[in-house]
Amino acid sequence: SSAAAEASKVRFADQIGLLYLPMRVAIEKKLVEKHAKEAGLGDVTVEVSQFSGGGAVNTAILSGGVDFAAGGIPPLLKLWDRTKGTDTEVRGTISLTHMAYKLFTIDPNVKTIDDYVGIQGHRIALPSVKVSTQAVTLAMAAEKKFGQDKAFSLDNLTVSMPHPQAYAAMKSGSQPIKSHFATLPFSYQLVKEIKARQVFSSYDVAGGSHTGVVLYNTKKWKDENPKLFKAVVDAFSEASQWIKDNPKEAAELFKNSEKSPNTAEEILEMISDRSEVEYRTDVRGTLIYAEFLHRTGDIKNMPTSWKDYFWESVHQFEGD
Amino acid sequence: MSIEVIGARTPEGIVLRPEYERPVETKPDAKDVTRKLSTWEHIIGNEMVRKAAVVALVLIAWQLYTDLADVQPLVFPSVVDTLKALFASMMDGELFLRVWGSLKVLLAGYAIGMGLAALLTVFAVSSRFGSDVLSTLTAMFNPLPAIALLPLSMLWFGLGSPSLIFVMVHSVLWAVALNTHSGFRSVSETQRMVGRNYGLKGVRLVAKVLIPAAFASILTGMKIGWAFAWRTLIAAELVFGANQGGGGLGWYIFENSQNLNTDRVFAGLLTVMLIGVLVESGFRAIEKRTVQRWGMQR
Amino acid sequence: MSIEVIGARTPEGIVLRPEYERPVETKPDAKDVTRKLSTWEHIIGNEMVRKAAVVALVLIAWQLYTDLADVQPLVFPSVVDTLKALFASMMDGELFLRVWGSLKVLLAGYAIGMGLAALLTVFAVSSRFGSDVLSTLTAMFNPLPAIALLPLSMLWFGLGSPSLIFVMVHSVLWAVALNTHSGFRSVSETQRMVGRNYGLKGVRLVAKVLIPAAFASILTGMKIGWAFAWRTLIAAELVFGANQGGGGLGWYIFENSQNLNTDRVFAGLLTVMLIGVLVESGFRAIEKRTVQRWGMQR
Amino acid sequence: MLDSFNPSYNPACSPILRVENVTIRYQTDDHHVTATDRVSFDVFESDRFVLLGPSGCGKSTLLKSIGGYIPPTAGDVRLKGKKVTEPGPDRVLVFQEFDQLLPWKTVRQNVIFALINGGRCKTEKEADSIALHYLDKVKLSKFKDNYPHTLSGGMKQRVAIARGLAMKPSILLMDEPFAALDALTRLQMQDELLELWEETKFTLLFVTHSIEEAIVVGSRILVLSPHPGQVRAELNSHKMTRGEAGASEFSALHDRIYEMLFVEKPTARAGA
Amino acid sequence: MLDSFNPSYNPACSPILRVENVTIRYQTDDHHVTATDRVSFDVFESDRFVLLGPSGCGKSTLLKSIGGYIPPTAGDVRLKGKKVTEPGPDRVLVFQEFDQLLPWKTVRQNVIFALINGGRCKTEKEADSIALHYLDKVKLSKFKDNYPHTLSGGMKQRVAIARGLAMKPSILLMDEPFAALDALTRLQMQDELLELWEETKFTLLFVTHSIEEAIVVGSRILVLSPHPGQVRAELNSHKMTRGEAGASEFSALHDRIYEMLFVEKPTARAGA
Ligand SMILES: Nc1ncnc2c1ncn2[C@@H]1O[C@H](COP(=O)(O)OP(=O)(O)OP(=O)(O)O)[C@@H](O)[C@H]1O
Ligand SMILES: Nc1ncnc2c1ncn2[C@@H]1O[C@H](COP(=O)(O)OP(=O)(O)OP(=O)(O)O)[C@@H](O)[C@H]1O
Ligand SMILES: [Mg+2]
Ligand SMILES: [Mg+2]
Repeated sequence: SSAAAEASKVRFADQIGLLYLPMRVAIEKKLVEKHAKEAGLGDVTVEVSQFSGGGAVNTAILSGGVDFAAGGIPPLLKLWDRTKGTDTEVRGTISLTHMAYKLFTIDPNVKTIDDYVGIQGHRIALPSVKVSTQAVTLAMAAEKKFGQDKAFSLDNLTVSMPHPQAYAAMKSGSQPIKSHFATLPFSYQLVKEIKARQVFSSYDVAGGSHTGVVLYNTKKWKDENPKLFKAVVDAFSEASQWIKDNPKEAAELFKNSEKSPNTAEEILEMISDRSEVEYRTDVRGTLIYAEFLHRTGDIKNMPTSWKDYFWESVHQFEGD
Repeated sequence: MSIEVIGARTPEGIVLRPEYERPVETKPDAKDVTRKLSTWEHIIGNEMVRKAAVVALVLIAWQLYTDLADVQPLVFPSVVDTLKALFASMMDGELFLRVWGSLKVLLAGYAIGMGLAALLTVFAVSSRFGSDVLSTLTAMFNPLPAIALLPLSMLWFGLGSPSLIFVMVHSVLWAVALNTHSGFRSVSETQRMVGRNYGLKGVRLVAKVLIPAAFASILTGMKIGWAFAWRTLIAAELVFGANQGGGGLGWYIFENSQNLNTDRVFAGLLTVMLIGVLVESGFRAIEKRTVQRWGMQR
Repeated sequence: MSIEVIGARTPEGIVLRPEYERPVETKPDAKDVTRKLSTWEHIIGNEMVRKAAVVALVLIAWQLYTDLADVQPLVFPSVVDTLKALFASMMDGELFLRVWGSLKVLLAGYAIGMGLAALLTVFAVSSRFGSDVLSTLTAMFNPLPAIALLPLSMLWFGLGSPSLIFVMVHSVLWAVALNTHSGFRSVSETQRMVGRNYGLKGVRLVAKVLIPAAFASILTGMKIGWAFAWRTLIAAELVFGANQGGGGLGWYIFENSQNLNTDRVFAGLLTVMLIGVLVESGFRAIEKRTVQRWGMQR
Repeated sequence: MLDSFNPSYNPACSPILRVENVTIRYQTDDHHVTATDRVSFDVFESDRFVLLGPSGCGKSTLLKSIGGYIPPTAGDVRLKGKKVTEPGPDRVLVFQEFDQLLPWKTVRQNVIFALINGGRCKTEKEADSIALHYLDKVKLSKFKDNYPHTLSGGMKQRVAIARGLAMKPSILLMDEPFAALDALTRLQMQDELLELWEETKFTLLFVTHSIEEAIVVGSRILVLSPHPGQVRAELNSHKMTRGEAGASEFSALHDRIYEMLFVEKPTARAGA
Repeated sequence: MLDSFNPSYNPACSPILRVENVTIRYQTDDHHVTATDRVSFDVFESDRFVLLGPSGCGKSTLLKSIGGYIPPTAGDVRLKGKKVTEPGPDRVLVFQEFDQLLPWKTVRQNVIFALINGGRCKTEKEADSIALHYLDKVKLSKFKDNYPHTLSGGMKQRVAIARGLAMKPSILLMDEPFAALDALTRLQMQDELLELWEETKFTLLFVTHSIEEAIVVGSRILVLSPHPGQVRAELNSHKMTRGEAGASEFSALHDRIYEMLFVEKPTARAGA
């Protein structure tokens, strides 16, 4: 009877790109359906909506348009901060991806972050200035390097630009875009196609690999669908494990599910590069983002541990 | 009549000439007076050729620009590349699917928007307060970007087409209502009086007198509404993305831009432009049969 | 005249009445015939009150909705919360800065768009081909979303305001041009002939006859253009983000929406709406002084 | 039906239309213009009542007020005892303006439009045959499928006349309908009008600026003074026909009106 | 200046305006309508040339063609020997339509607009005083600051007349300018026109549908046949004035024209 009380449908918000590979795997291999069935929930349907960016995803989850969404750490922290204590409180469901945000440049004069100080005719492209995870990462790097009052000193070099457009601008070289804060597949392309050099990576700032993409959902949904919730968690853990075990098949699955310009071999190469991406369910290196956002006033609640903004059900996974 | 010197001027300065009178010549019969136009004259009125020339000119200018300025094809592909991508996308049937996906939603949004605009303007012409309501609501809501409405739209209509239709109605409604209302207000007072003389009031007056009399303005509103429906749909699809593997032309454009298929992005945009030209021909045909035929517009 | 029975009907059926003649009474002097309106009559013509009522109604409906439907404030805050955020943002001066940042760009884009629309329509009225060029270009480019133009805009105009202005010109230009052109084509043939009779041609004919004669349509185009300039600016600022710490209202809305300060997002939107109402009053004042005064619109 | 609301109205001996002390002022953005000043007159059933007065004296304004378009600033317009508040097909107006035809309808459709919407005809077919009949009367059968913008000024007015006549209203209000017509067409139209009147004895309210026309067409003539229009006189002319145009009675009346209108007598100024 | 291009034009003995075999057809969406059929006439300097013909015979069309608005389908319109190809302030037109005033200009501004743009006045001030002068002549000084939509039909036409007269063009083309005027105003306007003509002896081309007016105003009358307009006759009337309206010569001419226009003679049908 408890099965009848739970939802018969799970709705996911998906986005384009390699970072969301676990979700793609869970969906294509029908892992959620499988685990729901195993949990005795009968046939559940999975509905996937594709979104172009984080803003729409947040709206979708808050307005109840989707049940699970995947996104970066700063958006999760903000959602958690604003909804804390309410019945739509949002917390992380499970970590999907560890990934690096890397700053690349084609400017021969730029070797380290110090070289940006006072630079002319040189702009850093990132998805959106000030509010994107890349912008936060840059500020954290600047803070670490130049001190707390200089955290945003590089902001005036940044411009908002979608990844593909920034990549095209770097490639053409005719625009002032000389640096690009990229993730896969653009970081791979930047190195391979135009020999851009890495200035630093978010792993340098965090002091090791950190969680980049997490799945999150609301308290309400979790409380109403406890078994289904567990089935989703299990499905995504299995997806992570499967990618780890079958990287080649995972690359092919991705290639078939999206019109990627890269071959399956290239994709395999990308997801095998541990300095770029790892599909892991442990939560690492997220608290420094929380500390930074709290310091700058973007979130009001300071979590004491990552467990504050992840559901108890994933606390069994490692984290720090 | 007294005899005077023909050709000379009278004291008042008028040149004198003889009078004459003549019979009316062979009365041209009805057929001659109202002769049918020749086929050639019919053809010359056709403007398809001239419009095709404009489209061709735009394409040539584009090709020349990309050739000469040597821009990065990733930023701005040439016409040739774009056309190739267009054919490829047409061949594998994807483009048609996408266009159809968008058109369905578009037509629904457009139709509903027009309907609401009609309601609102009928309300607006019926009283001074109605007119104030229309102008104030338009002033308030028209400047709001669709993106700002998306959250509400998702809240009320969920993630599917209804949400898209909602934001599209928003972009069609105000433009059409503004033009229609302004057209109504410009209708000649005499024609309005004629309509009322024959017992027309309210909705019937609007339907039988105001709408045809303001048809030129309404058509303009419809053209603008159509264009803005496209704009909004594409922009909204970019944000909303696709549902269950569906998705229209906007998503096609976004997906391809993410995957660095700039030629396909431009193929998508070119499709929008060509559909625009097609629809414009439709509007033009309506114009010719209505306002132009009625002598209300050149 | 023969004597007949007064009040009876003549054989043809006409009721007979006596004739009478009377002097014209005290000729009302000029002052009486053309008496000034009283202050009260002037005030009653003022519609500010009615419009304020419409705005108030909208706000009340909004508040009631959020109260009764109990929506998540993070998705749709109440009026009260929104107004609080509005005051807060006004107090710390940020909102004014943002509005000013947007307005600067907006006015530039609007002005340039209007200018280009003027050029294009002058070209369009001067020949049949010109008219085809305008309608075809409009049909092609008007449906393109600003977002699709941004990459090209950045390529051509760099990363600053000029790029923003470019996409705004795009959204103003076509709407204004369409309305203006349609207005020009609807100008009474007689008035056009009168203008040409007094030696006006080309640009002078446009400026001195066509523009005033089509002013109602032009105003409508300007209203729509204005609204769409806002829409585009806000949408484009979302993409462009803030430049050099500046950034306008669009950025204010985007930043706050990314940071989930929904009340501030709505405060931003409310600001746009209120500016819309203000500008509409401006347009209305122009309308009253022009088309309405001239009897060309009710 | 209407009478039940107005027990004072008795169709046998009351005027069908009563204009009582009507003053009409136009309000422009900063001042008033008085168009008619305390005008009173009664029109009885079957009258051919003519409003005659100089340009700008408020004839069109009065007609529009009777038509129900302009509420009088002071005074009353009563039709069959009931105050006129809105237009209706019982009082068909032929306007002075050339743009009174609906440009999106052909000549024939313009007449049909009136017949159907004005409630005179139920079916399109019936309306069509009536329309053709009246278009023939105004000599425009050949142009029946033309759109109004392809007609000359006089032709447009003739269509409007055909439309008005076709409606057979209980009161027909005509505002200088023949002004744009040449001498012969004008005579023909006058004759048509009088012939139709003979047939159905409808009530006609006719504005003209031609004294001859007033005498020929009218049975009673209201003479208005120049701007702002006041009543100068009401005269009978039911016995004059065009045949007598040369006759002494006819020309006596003509001269009397002419003098009244255009030669300002000391009495007229006495009040000033 | 123009003469240099046309050695054949000699102002002393050549007509200022020569209309030669002009046929004008209107093209509507699916057929042609012939408005005038092989019309020829010459207008000499200082002529008061009247076009007279029934409604729809193409008078307005001819005038617009001379004005440079409608190119003839066949034949030529030559002004001072030069083919007319476009409108210009040397030929000022007073149209038949009531909407010929620019609605966004007051009565006074409408006249000033013509004076300044037509090149008759350089300064606003000069134009203003001329405008007031002519508005006074048409008895509209009181309404000089009114917008056209607040005028009666006849008042609008009077403003147009004032505007045309004020321009003092070398040729004035008037299309039924007095049709909307009452008897007295009409006489006054005719007198004003003739007086002005006495002063400057401009060339006048005048369309009317009134035979009396044609005889009084015109020095030469072109009589046109019904639709499509052909020339029936050209007659002299330079010696008739209104004073003689009753005289036998005047009425003989009147009757002759009347007959010509409206009583179809066998000869007229001979060609058919
Ligand atoms: N819409 C209006 N607004 C203001 N004043 C007006 C308006 N219409 C007419 N008038 C004024 O009212 C007066 C009477 O106008 P009306 O049109 O009734 O005259 P009329 O007797 O029909 O003249 P005509 O014989 O020239 O047509 C005129 O002085 C005119 O200026
Ligand atoms: N724009 C047009 N398109 C088609 N036919 C037209 C157009 N204008 C006029 N006609 C036709 O040309 C003929 C002559 O018209 P025109 O206006 O010249 O007559 P008119 O002599 O001025 O008559 P009126 O005395 O009634 O003003 C008419 O048969 C009319 O139907
Ligand atoms: Mg009148
Ligand atoms: Mg004419």
